[in-house]
Amino acid sequence: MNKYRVKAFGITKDLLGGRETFIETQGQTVADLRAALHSRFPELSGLRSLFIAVNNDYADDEILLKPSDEIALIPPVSGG
Amino acid sequence: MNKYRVKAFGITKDLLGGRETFIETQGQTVADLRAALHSRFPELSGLRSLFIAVNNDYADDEILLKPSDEIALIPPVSGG
Amino acid sequence: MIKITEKSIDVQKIIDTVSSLSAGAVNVFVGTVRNKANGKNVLWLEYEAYETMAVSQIRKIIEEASHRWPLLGWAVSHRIGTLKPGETSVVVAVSTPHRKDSFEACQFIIDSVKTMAPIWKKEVFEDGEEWVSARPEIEMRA
Amino acid sequence: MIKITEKSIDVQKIIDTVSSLSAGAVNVFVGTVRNKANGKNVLWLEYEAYETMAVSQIRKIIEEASHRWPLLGWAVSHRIGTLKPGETSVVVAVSTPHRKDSFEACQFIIDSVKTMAPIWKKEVFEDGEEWVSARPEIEMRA
Repeated sequence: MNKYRVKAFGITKDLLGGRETFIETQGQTVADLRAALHSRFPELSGLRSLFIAVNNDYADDEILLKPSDEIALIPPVSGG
Repeated sequence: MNKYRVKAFGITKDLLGGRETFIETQGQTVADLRAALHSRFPELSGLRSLFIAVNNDYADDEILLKPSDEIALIPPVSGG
Repeated sequence: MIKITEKSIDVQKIIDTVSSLSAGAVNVFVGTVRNKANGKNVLWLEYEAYETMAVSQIRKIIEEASHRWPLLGWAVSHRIGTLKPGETSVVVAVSTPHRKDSFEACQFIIDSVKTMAPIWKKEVFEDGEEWVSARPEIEMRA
Repeated sequence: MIKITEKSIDVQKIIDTVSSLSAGAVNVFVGTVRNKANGKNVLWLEYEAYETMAVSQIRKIIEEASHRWPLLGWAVSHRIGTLKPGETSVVVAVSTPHRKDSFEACQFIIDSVKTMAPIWKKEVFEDGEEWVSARPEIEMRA
């Protein structure tokens, strides 16, 4: 199992119940992490969109995660 | 003869030699005034454009002038 | 200058920052908190940012804008924390030699900041609160 | 607010004037004096206005803009007299509910002011002076 520390902002902070959560997955891609997140927090599927950021950049699903990566959930942004 | 008081701004103030000049014409239209101005101040034809304003608005050539009108020369504007 | 700040934004200071002797034009966009949303009274907003990523995304946006327009100066300042109606939430300012570029570049930057920068706002009403645009239903209600 | 003034323009004050609790967006255009014109150093500019007509033309421009965009607030302030490079010659500010309108309306107003308002500037160089755009040759030299 791989264990990743995930930061949560905006509505995801409410849905995950905190600013940071540890997520365990079999796989090592962003897609694997996304699947694990959705199975543990089904309410995430109610969002209009959900991006995953790795090291301060939007990450595609096939990106491989390292334990040292800074990972964050990016629900629909609404700055301005 | 009709006599009109004409205000001059920008480069026309320099060409007419002052902020105000009296112009005499036989006719009473803006076109008549324009002709009289050009014959007395031939350098006006060197301008990129020259509008005549009557009572604070751009005036077409066929407009009839009254002695009480506020008349002004509007060389190419360059505000901003 | 890119700034994510809890303090109120001084627009004059930002204009001074971007102004330049060779720039004829400065365009400034100021976003302010409205007192209504979906017809309801807004008591206040709560802004939150993923700060390091917001700064890095805004830096990329500025880089892109610099390729497209001859920017002589630029600044993006975004407020976070609790904001009341009327307060300034974001200021974007750019200076360019000519005015058309200043409008285009400033609009590109604020449009991009609003779609790319990880910043969120929650509207607080008398009868509840809501993360803006988070859920599809909110779109339909608007 | 329309103002033709010999005093320096306070941008923050203008923004405060146009801001409104129902406006989410303020766009501000600031025109400043450049230190070069046609490759020559500008010592200073002299601005002159036909004030009554300038105010009435700008009022018409604002009226037209109000028909096209939902303006909640607006201000046009134009400086006259002697201005040094770096100084602000004109400020246009508008507020609207949404940002796209604020950019469009502000650009329409400054573009129209520049073509319609009877205001003139003379550039003063080390070796002479010139009413800007007055003669055709100046166009070709630019």
